[in-house]
Amino acid sequence: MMMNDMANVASSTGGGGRRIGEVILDLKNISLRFGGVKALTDISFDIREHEIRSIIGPNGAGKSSMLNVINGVYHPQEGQILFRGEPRQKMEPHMAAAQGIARTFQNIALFKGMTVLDNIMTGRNLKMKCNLFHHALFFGKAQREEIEHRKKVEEVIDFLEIQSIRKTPVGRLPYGLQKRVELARALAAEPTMLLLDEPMAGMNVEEKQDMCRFILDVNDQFGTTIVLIEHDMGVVMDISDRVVVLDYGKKIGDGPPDEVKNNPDVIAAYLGTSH
Amino acid sequence: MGFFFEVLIGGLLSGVLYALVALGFVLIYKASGVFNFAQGAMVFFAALTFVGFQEVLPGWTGLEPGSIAVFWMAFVLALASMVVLGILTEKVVLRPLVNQPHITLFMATIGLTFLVEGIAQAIWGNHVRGLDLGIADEPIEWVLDSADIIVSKFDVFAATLAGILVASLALFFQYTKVGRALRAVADDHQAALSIGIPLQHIWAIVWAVAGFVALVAGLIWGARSGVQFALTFTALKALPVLILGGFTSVPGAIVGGLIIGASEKLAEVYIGPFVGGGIEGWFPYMLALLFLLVRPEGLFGEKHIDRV
Amino acid sequence: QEQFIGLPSYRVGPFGSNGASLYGGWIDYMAMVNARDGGVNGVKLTWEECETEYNNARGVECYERLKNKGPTGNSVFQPLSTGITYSVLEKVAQDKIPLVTIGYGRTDAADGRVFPWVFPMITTYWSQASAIVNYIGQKSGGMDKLKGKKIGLLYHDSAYGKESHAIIDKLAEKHGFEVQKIAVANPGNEQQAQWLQIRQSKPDYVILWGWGVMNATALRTAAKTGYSRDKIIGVWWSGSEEDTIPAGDAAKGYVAAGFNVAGANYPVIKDIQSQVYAKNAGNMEDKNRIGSVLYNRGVVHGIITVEAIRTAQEKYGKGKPMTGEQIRWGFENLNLDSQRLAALGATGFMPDLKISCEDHEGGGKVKFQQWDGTQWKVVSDWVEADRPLVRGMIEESAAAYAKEKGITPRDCSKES
Amino acid sequence: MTMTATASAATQASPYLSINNVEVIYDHVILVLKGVSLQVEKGSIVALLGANGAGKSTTLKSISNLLRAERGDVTKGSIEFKGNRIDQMTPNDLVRRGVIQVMEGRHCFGHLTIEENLLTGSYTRSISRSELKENLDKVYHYFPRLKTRRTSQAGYTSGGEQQMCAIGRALMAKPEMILLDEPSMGLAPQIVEEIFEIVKDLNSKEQVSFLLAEQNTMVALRYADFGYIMENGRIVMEGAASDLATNEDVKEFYLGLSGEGRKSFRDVKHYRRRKRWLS
Amino acid sequence: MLYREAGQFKASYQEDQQIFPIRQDRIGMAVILAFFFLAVPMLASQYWLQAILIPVLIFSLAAIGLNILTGYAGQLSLGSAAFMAVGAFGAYNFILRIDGMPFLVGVLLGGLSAAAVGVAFGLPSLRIKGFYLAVATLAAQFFIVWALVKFPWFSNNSSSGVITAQQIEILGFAFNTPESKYLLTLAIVTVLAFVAKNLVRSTTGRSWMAVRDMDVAAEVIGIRPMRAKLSAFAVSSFYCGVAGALYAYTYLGTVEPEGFSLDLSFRILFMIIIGGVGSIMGSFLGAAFIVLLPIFLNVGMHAVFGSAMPAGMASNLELIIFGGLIIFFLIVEPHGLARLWQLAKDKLRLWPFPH
Ligand SMILES: Nc1ncnc2c1ncn2[C@@H]1O[C@H](COP(=O)(O)OP(=O)(O)OP(=O)(O)O)[C@@H](O)[C@H]1O
Ligand SMILES: Nc1ncnc2c1ncn2[C@@H]1O[C@H](COP(=O)(O)OP(=O)(O)OP(=O)(O)O)[C@@H](O)[C@H]1O
Ligand SMILES: [Mg+2]
Ligand SMILES: [Mg+2]
Repeated sequence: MMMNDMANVASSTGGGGRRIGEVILDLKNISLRFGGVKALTDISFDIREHEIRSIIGPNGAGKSSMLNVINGVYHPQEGQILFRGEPRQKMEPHMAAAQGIARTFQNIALFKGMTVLDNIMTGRNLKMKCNLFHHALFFGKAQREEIEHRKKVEEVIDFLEIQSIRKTPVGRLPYGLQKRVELARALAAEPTMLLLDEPMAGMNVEEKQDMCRFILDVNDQFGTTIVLIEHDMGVVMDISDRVVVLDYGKKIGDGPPDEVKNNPDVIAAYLGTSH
Repeated sequence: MGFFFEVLIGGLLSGVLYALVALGFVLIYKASGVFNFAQGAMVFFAALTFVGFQEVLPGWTGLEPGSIAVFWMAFVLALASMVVLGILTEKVVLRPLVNQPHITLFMATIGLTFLVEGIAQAIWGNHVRGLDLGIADEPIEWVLDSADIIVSKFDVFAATLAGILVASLALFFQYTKVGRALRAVADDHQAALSIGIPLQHIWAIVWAVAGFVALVAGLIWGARSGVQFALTFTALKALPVLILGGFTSVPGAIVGGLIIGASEKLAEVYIGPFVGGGIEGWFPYMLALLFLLVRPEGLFGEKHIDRV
Repeated sequence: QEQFIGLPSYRVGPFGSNGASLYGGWIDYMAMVNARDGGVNGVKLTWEECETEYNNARGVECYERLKNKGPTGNSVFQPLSTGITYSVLEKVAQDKIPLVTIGYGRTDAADGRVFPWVFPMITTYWSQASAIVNYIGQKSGGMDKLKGKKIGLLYHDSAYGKESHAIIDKLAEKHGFEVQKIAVANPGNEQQAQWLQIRQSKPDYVILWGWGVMNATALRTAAKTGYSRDKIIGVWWSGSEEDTIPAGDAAKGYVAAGFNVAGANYPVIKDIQSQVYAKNAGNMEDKNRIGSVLYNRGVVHGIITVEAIRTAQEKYGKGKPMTGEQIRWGFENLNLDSQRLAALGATGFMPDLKISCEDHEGGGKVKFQQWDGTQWKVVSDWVEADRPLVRGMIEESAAAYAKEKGITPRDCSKES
Repeated sequence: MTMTATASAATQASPYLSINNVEVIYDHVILVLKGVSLQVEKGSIVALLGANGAGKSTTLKSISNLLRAERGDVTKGSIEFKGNRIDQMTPNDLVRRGVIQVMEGRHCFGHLTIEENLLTGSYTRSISRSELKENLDKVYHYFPRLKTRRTSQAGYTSGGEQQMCAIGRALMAKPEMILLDEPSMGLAPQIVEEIFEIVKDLNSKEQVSFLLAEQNTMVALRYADFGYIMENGRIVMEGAASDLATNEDVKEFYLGLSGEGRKSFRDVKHYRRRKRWLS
Repeated sequence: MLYREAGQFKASYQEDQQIFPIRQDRIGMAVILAFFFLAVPMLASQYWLQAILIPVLIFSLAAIGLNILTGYAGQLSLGSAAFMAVGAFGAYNFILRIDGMPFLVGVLLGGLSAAAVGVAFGLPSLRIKGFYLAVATLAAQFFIVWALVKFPWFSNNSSSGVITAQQIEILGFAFNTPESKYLLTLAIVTVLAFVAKNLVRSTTGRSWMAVRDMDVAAEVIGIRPMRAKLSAFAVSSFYCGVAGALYAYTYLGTVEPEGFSLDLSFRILFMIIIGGVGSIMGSFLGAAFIVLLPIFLNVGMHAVFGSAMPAGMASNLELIIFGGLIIFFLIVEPHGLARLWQLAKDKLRLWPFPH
């Protein structure tokens, strides 16, 4: 199985001049249970640097749980995770953040009481060095730091074209823009790996097109590795390098889009015949 | 050893009385997600209304003061007042605040506290009254004789009453349509509205039931320590019970009450002397805090669902 | 001609029911003086209430609001709350308004040399504790019989309750009895644990140093655990109808100290009835409570206030409104001997009282009353405190305060 | 997919649901709907399309009267259902009259089990136990996935399961008119198809009318009879679903089709033509 | 369009990050400060200074403290008064026991003691949430007051547990007039209010708010919930502590542990909810509202009814109106006075056009 994957990757490299690199995250035999519910059963797959890796599967298959395992929100009962070859121990979400893993959420998890700008600034939290006492005065060091990071954040804002809503409280924004702000927050952390949980749900085609372009650009320009969960097969098949298919917590397919699309198990469990 | 049991049993019985007050909180929390700060004031209001009617009824009707008839008439009138209070609360306070953050509703119930206290005292005056339920607060003799342990008749009566209330409310919440709707409302006001649950009725019902529970608690506590403003403080005894048992659990109120009651009394007797006593004020809270560290939603409370 | 008296009062909240009687009695007395005598030598008494809710911050606001009212400013400040007393303790000296605290407040302020503006009159907590012990001694057949006895002290676990500790310890040492101190956490509506302890250790007497709902609960629980009520001696904040009525039958036989007695059969109360209530005036909404312990205590407050004004007028000019400073002199030279009390219609109603520059307490006598199920019955004569002992402690404590604050005590021999 | 025939047959003289010139303001200051009018004929499926923030959800909420709970107000215009004004009715009245909304973003009762969630859906109906059971079975028949999770607390189920639960819960009220807000959001493609099949089923078999706000234009137009397109709080275009589906702008902006057919998401350019209706 | 930003462009991020980015606000703030620092001490009577302004300022400070914890970091607390007590008794003991301890340092140390105690009682917040935490903070409220009564050392062995604040002296200047005490309080409160404003608009404040709004998401982003919550507890308790010290030193002069009762904690909570949860400005508005309303009611009641109404009735009516007004305000604007102010500004911005 592993050998097979490698071969596929090699063949799909190319498009847009991106170089798909080494495996940075290797998941081995992951199992996750909640009481009696088996969310994930013995799942193994890997993620390579710079690739766009999609996870698809029917509702309740365990996709979101998979992301939660990757960034340490859930702790699998069994299995091993290697990050850049190092086995992970005792993972907490903020450690994942420190390793450069950022993410967006299926049910938008923005900070509702804050403005767009503040939300995105929180993304830079890990990169800020000043402490409470600097902040209390807000002169000198703290202000310089704030401005420096503000510049970075403005870049992200420009990139995602959300200049006009900078100072709006996020709670009042329409759904699609909230998703975009969430992406901005994740990008502000300059992640090496970006986990996106249904970033395009509830968007129309036009907006999906925009979102795809952002994802591709991020991947292209910064070489960010992307893990994507999405139900729109058009999107998934068009932009992913490799796709993992889950069903009822089990892996039923893994490979480049074309291969997955034609996998009979996948068709039966997920795609249905109409596609 | 006899002394130990005496303290233990006394504590358990007191605990049930705390549970009686806690129950009112649970009801309203379960049905609207609101922490009803006014519960203590409602206990006071109920008891005061009851004795108030007891005082004026003989004059109105010519019945013998202290007769059974007066008792029950006063009870019915007080209950009616509590129902009216519940309905008004829904109309005036809650309805305009649907779907607001819980802290806002919490604050509104604080406003309600002042309102209820003010109204109660404006109507009935603020002097202290006695209240006699006709059940003597004295030891059950055969227990005293055989084991030399004091078990008060009154406390046993109160505990039985509390037990019946708790059992019936627990069944109501778990198995009836309205009970289910109540729990739904607590989770999401707006979604409840969207499927046609009439929040207004539901809340009016719950507040009325909470009013009834407050009346029972008010009578029991009023009989123990007089009908006076201090009845509002019974809430302070109920709060640790509440968090220990879980805000959302009716049986939790009883279990929490038993644990708090027994341990606070034992602590006062066995630990108190070493630190100068008077630890009953904070000990239950500390104890509850320790429990919460292990189970943050209380023993029987609903888990806080926190998913991404 | 008017003399203004500011009344910081509390009529709502946990002590609201106490407040209603106290202020009722006080105001009724002043109204009676206005009606009967046309004021103090023709100077009408006027007053204004200010609701404090028994809350320190609001008490201070009331103090400030009231202090400049009336032609000569506020005559006297009597907050009826130890907390508020402490909060205005230093302000009164600056504003020159006497601070009168009858039966509560700062005990060592009885040393008038250090606290010229503060008057903890009639009796302080320390005198009271000592008088109670003396009463127990009397009942036991002499102070020497106290040796080896065990006295329980059930106290409200607060600054107020702890005031009793120092003096009781001293007395225990002196008379050789044993003290068992038992704390009751605020508000005290649960005392199962405490009374079971008492049931186990079986003290000969229990001093009930309680407050509010704690008192009724104590009596109730005592009854439940079989402790005889006539062995419980309450302090004066535990000895009113407000404490016994809610306890029902459990209160029967309970004894409490008081610096005034209950009952409406005194000429002064009758005057109030005929001069005020007969004319459909009067402050009490519930007329049944006229003559209750707290109502009568309010009348005592009224008497003392009015008599101080009268005394001041004697020195500074009859028929003129007095300033705070002049009234302070009035308080300091107040002498309510039995003759004067008789003239006031208050014989046996309150103890005689003589204030001086050094001694702002002026007597320290209390009477004991017993609850018979419906009313308080006097069961003792005026009982004195152990004056030398108490006075010694007061002076010691006041001296420490003076040292801490850098105050030089007045030399009383130079006062006129 | 020509449902138009049946739909027009059901058309009556006075519209079934009609919204006339409605204006909505949130928080007394934020003007969101600026005079929206639309009609739903009895027995039809009407799609409400539009970009994010166009005001689709707000429109639906103004019908079901859930606005007030969000401090929003209908300040102008009228809403009628079967010829009666309904703008002052409580949501409870509306559900009893057969109008129910499935809110966007799931809104399940997290602490109740899936089955309890469904049961609360029938709150407004007084029916026998067996009828209730029958109803429940029907919902389980539509959503077998729910049956397997029936005893789980809804808060712990996956996004898609919650979506199914919310729709199933509304069905339990036996509505005549369902306001569906983004039913397809977060659902796997197969389930989306299934849900729309259910919609069609209910529509043809039980004469339930639908007003659905939807982003998945492709599917929505396939199942709907009529469509409205909203932008910025106004209706900018309306027409039979089949007509809309062939409109050039709709094709480009809502279906992702251009002259040469479907374009890969990888190749979409940044700069596009302006929409004609904005000119 | 009195209040409009049009025409005010910000050329740099620095300008955009000013506390008051809009010119009208800056001018307004300058006028307000000038008024309170210069005009008020000259114009206000002693009554206003001592009985109204000083307590309003002190409670504003406490409310800012609680607002940081509850409004910004989302941790509901009912123990603010206890932290004030720690501040008061802390400052008292530092000044009493260390010779030559400067007043301001004493107050600072009092605040820091409160912060330390606050952190200790904040530890459970890592696991306990919402109303559970609120009730659990009552443990702090009761325990601290109990301990202050129980251990006489805290009150320098005073028989009644009461402490009398020492004379305030800074650099040889004695603050004993109402004016000087007012100015001292005002200065401290102003400085701390600006510090609070700085904190809440910086990374620290953002991490508080992030934890408040969604702590799982915050953690995924790399914010340590523990650090954020505990720092909020520390800063909040520090503010309450300083407020407590001022309460003892510039306001009452003499305080007892029981003065810092649960009642006071609630009062502070009312302030932030009425004023606006998550707003520094709201803390001031709320404090003013809660301190002034009962006084106005009391005064008003006397003015309107005089002695026509029985005194007990008047007091009860005050209570009823107070409760009624709280409910009324919440219904009109659940987000408090600060939000009302914000909405007014929004309207002014558009005025005279309705939308
Ligand atoms: N409670 C509210 N308070 C203030 N503004 C609101 C509120 N709810 C919605 N809005 C605003 O109203 C506008 C329309 O929102 P609405 O939710 O109706 O859009 P929508 O068309 O359903 O979008 P989406 O496809 O994202 O669901 C948006 O700009 C939104 O910001
Ligand atoms: N914290 C949890 N506690 C209990 N069960 C959980 C928890 N998280 C997930 N599950 C269960 O695990 C299964 C997988 O859930 P998950 O959210 O990963 O699905 P998903 O593939 O993301 O589905 P969807 O596409 O619908 O979002 C579901 O059945 C869900 O109920
Ligand atoms: Mg998911
Ligand atoms: Mg929407």
